[in-house]
Amino acid sequence: MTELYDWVRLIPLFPFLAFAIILLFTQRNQKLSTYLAWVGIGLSWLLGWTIVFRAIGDAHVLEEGFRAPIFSIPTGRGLLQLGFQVDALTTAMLFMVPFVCLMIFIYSKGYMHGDPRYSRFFAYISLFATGMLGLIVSDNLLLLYIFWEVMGLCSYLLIGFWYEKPSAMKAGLKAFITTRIGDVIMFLGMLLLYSTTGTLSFHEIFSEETLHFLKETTVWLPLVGTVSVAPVIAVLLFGGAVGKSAQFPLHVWLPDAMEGPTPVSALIHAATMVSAGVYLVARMFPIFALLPETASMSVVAFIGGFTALFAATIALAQDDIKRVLAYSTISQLGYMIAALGVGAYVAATFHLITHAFFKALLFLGSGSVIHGAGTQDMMEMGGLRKKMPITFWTFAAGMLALAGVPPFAGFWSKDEILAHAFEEFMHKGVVSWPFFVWLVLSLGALLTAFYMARQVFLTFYGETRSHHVHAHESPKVMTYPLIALAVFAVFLGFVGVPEEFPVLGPLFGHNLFHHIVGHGYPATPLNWGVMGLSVLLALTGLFLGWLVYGRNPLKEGQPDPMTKLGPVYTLLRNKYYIDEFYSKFIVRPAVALATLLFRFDNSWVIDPFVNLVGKVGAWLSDLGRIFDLNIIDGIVNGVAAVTAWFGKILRLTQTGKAQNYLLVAILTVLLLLGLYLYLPM
Amino acid sequence: MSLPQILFLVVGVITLGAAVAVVTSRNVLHSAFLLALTFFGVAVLYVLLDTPYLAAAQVLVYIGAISVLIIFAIMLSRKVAAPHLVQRNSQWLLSLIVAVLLFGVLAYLTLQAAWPAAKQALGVDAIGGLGEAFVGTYALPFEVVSVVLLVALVGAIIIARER
Amino acid sequence: MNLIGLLSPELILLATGLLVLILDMAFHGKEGRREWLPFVAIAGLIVFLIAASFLWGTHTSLLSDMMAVDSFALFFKVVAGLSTLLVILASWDYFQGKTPYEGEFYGLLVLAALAITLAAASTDLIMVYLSMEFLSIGSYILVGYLREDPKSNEGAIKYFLYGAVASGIMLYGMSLVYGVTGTTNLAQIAQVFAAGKLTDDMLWLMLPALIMLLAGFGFKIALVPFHQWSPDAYEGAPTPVTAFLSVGPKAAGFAILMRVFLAAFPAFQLDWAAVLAAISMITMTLGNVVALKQTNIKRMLAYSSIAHAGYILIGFASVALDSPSLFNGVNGVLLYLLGYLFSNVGVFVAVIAFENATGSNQIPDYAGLIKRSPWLAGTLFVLLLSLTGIPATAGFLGKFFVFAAAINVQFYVLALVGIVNAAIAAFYYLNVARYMFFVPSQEESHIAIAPALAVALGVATFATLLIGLYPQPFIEFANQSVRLLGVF
Amino acid sequence: MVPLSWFLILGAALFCIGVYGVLSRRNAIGILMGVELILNAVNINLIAFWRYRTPDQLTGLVFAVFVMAIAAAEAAVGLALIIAIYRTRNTVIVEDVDLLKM
Repeated sequence: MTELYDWVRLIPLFPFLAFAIILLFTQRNQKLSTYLAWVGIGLSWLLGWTIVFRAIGDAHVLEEGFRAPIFSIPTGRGLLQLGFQVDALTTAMLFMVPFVCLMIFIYSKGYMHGDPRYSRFFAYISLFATGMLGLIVSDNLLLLYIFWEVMGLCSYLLIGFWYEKPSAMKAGLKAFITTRIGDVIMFLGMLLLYSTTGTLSFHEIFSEETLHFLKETTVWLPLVGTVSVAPVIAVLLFGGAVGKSAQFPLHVWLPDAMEGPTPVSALIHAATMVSAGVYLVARMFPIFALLPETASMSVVAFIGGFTALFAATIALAQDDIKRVLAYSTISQLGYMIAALGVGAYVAATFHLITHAFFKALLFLGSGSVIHGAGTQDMMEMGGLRKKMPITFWTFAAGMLALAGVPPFAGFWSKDEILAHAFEEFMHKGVVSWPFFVWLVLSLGALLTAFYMARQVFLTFYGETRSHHVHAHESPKVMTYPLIALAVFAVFLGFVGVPEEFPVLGPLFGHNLFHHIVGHGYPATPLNWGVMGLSVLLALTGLFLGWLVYGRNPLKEGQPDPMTKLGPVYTLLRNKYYIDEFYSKFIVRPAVALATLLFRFDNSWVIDPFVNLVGKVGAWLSDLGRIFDLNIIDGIVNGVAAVTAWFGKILRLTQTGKAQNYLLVAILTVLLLLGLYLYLPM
Repeated sequence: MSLPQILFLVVGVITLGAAVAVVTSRNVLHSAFLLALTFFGVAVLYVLLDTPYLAAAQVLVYIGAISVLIIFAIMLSRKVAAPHLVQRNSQWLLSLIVAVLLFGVLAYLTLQAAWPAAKQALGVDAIGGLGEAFVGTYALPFEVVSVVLLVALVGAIIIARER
Repeated sequence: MNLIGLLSPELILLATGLLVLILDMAFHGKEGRREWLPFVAIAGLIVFLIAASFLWGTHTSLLSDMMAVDSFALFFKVVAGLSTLLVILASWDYFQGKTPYEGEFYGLLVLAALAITLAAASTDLIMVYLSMEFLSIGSYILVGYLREDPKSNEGAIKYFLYGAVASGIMLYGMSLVYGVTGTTNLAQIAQVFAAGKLTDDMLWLMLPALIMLLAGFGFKIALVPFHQWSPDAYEGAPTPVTAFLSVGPKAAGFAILMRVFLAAFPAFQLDWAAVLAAISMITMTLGNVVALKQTNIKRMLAYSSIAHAGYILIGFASVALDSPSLFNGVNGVLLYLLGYLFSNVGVFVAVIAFENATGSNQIPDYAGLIKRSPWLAGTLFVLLLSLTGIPATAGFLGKFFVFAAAINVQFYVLALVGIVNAAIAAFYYLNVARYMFFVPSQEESHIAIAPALAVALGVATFATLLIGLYPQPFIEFANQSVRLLGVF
Repeated sequence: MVPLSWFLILGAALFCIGVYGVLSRRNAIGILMGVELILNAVNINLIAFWRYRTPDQLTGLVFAVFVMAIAAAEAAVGLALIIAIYRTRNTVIVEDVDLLKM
């Protein structure tokens, strides 16, 4: 029954309809708006999961994919088919995205209660969901890019949702513009791909002939020379992923994005926007892996690995509960990117899915804490365990999953990445990217466990450190989604248990996840040593966290023990001064350059020059007269003339003269003519 | 040197001299009269090029219409066009350099080409042919020009009519 | 089809223009405004568009090869008709009380549209020159229409002086072309080069001639460095005229540039493409960077329209009509122009509506517009997004096609500069959006929009979204319109 | 017999004198005179080319006539604009007409 897959076209449509109806008709009626948004995403979820569970048992769809065309653009070489599709990767994403979105939508009802622009919020997040859902079901890069940009626009609207706060507005713009830098590079990659292969649809790009053609084709680049085209395309496309998935050096927008309402943070940081970058790399993985020895894979491995460690260290020294999670997201995305960089396609996808569930849980949990405690500063919290038990238990589940404690979901996916990197490193030796990735990610696992323990102990243990925090448990509409997500955070990992694992392996269908997305990729063998080490690292991290923050909970007014690190703490707390660096070395020079060019065109560099020449001429002719007059007079006149001349030069902002314009035009013609006469000689 | 060459040189020198005076004279009204002289010189050149008809048109259009219009305009704005005012702006020196260089480039470009030195016999009846061309081959441009003149007329009235 | 049939669109425009002028004169001095005059112009334009549609697919040349009837010319007939229609709607209330010659304005505007259609169809240098002058003279008058407003005067005189000199330079170049090839017909010029009988010393004169032609065409399109008149003229002109200038003459300039260079000088493509690519990069960079600093929205749009000319030029600098690719450059130019027409005129209509209500053109005065007029703010936002080049709008489609054309001929640097510029442009367009949505204003009064303006705004926004969301027929249209007489 | 190049040099000289006038005159009417010189230079070129290169066709001649007609139209509009400026500003000095800038 292929007809079921045809319905995939409707998946992005439901939330879009909800968006349109809310925006146009039900702005006034908050209740109706909520239900409309719920129904929209709910229908997408139901349809999505129906398709997912059918596809899991359908080897043909998993291997070949099913395409549902929408419309086509005639081109010189044939048709540019645009449409939606269901294949292995889409199936995996379709399992995660609509469900997490639905949970966030439900939760938002409680969190956004009483906001003056309540309905508009639901309209925006519906559009956001449209973008993400459309992105994962697109069967070509062009459509993917369009949905990608729709999400970019929504992120601008949502992060800046509380636009009364200047910081929120700024963060919205920052997110939009930073990710746009990545988008520009990605767009170039798309165009290069199209001009090389003449197609943008995935199944045509990944066909045997096209891949072979890409492998053989070279391209000439200025400065670099003639190189193989595939890595160039891959690196350019990766630029988009760096922006959207907040990888170094374009990571700066994501921590600021917490200025938006917390459900937005959960959407952006967990289920949608940041996953889109990783998804893009995973989707285009055949092109990255086409020539594994070239720069494209090492760039990916390096950026991912570096970001993973770099962001984890920053997370150690943050006091804002959401900011810690933001940096942890950047770090975890680094894990996925690094995994793709060493070829661990299945492991990266697996981590993408599990991470989405428990990171959404953590963000919504932190939202619940903020909702209850009325502050985002962990230094003011403490002792919330008793007052908010559901939030605490679900948050703890998320924390254990993120820290990589067995048998929680994060453990299995993270372990698979480490095992794969270790395997590759065994093949390629110590001087190789897999070794770097394995080392850095293992270290990152230790740090992750530590900062998560720090967060939990600071927030939920000890006594409240601020007298104005009067916490209470959040309403059911918020806690139920937490519980639902917590279930996944605990159990989802079992779908990816290595086949050889005693008892659990056979019990959960011999690595079901690999069966779904791993067509054509060998499964990573179980490695007890790596697994033992990663468990050990996680537990050590948690233990250290307990030692520092749990044994003697922080009292009010007591400084954070992290401050004992001195300058290192300052450096981490200030996020390695990257924002300051950008502001000083990129933003300000750019503004200065703009001012300079602006002056050139208007305040007229040529005008002073023209006047100078004119005045020198007049002055020279005056000189003769000065000699004729008596000397004193001459000097006085001369001084006056020179002063006036300087005054005029300084006052030379006079503009708007048509003849200056004409002079430029004729000079240009003259210059071009001169150049033409000069060049052939 | 043949007679036409001598005639050309005399007329050319007068024309260019008058043109230089047009753009350098301190008195705008003098400029306007010198402009008429330049136009007349160009008309004589047209005669040298065997197109007396065009020479007549040149005299009618440029001297009879444009020069007169310009003199009218000067009269209307005579207060600011008084002879004692400096008539060149601050960028005149640079303009001079540009103009001289431009002339150098254009002269070089034209001289490097091997142009025919002698005229061929006139293959068409210039006056009669022109009349036919305007209603035949060049009917469309002719109509367009008439519409342009109409638009210019309407526009000039709208913009310049007394309140 | 006979001559009258083939010329019917032009004849209808001429008749409409003259009719409006005559009717205005005939009813002069009667009571009240002659409010029905714009309807006459609109009706004429609609008939013109219908008549033009009958020429779809016709390929022939008229009146001793003076003008072509081809899909390319037809495309620009549509552009001229649509932009003039929108501008007429936009000027409905604008001139009331500002000039006693309201009626003539519509007549002159229709005749300017005639000039654009002639310019796009000209296949002879004489016709090129005449139609360009026709358009220029019409534009000078329209810019200086508010003769008692010093700014309007000033914009017009600068425009006029610049235009007169630019056309003089162009004319000198044309005389050289004629001198070398002995003909002014574009196709015959190309034949002279193709025959290969010209000596090197003659060929040497051609590139200087092309440079001089470019000065004239560049002036019409406002390419850097022939752009400096445009911010002044745009700011000084009555705002509906600014809307017209930023679209109509620019489109005509591109039409002429493409037809002349493609039909007469394909032999020199390597040379002119390189020069155009360089000019394109300079144009978009300068336009964008200076636009960043503007506080007057008309000036900002003037500089942004310079930048857009730069983007559009990418397409023509990368022209490859014989390439099998979808992106042959020219169709990118056409698509871009079509989307730009609706988006840019739409933005100007919004600016006019705002100016009519508040008398201001300053960007900070747009603060809190979302509260004062959600319709105005919403449509303006969509149109600005289109100018930014956000997907699902017409602006994206055009940018996609021109950038892809550059990639197609491996002009990577050009594409890169273009894309970086497109990213820069987001700053100043979103800045207006920022004021409209996020900056609260002291002024809370509601802004009423006149029905004609609301219609124009709605049409422009709808078309912008339609092209962006359902591009297929428009791509088809542009692909067909690439067919230039004697070239393709 | 006068060679063609003599006419062309004369045309180029007249063109450049016109350009100088356009760039250096303060008076708008003076600039307009420069424009007229440029157009005359072009016409000399056109007629000379016609007479020496294609005397059996009328192209150059016709072109020159059209240039004259357009010159007249341009002069009319230009002078009208100058008069309008004079009315509102009481000046015809182009340099002083610079309200619009930046």
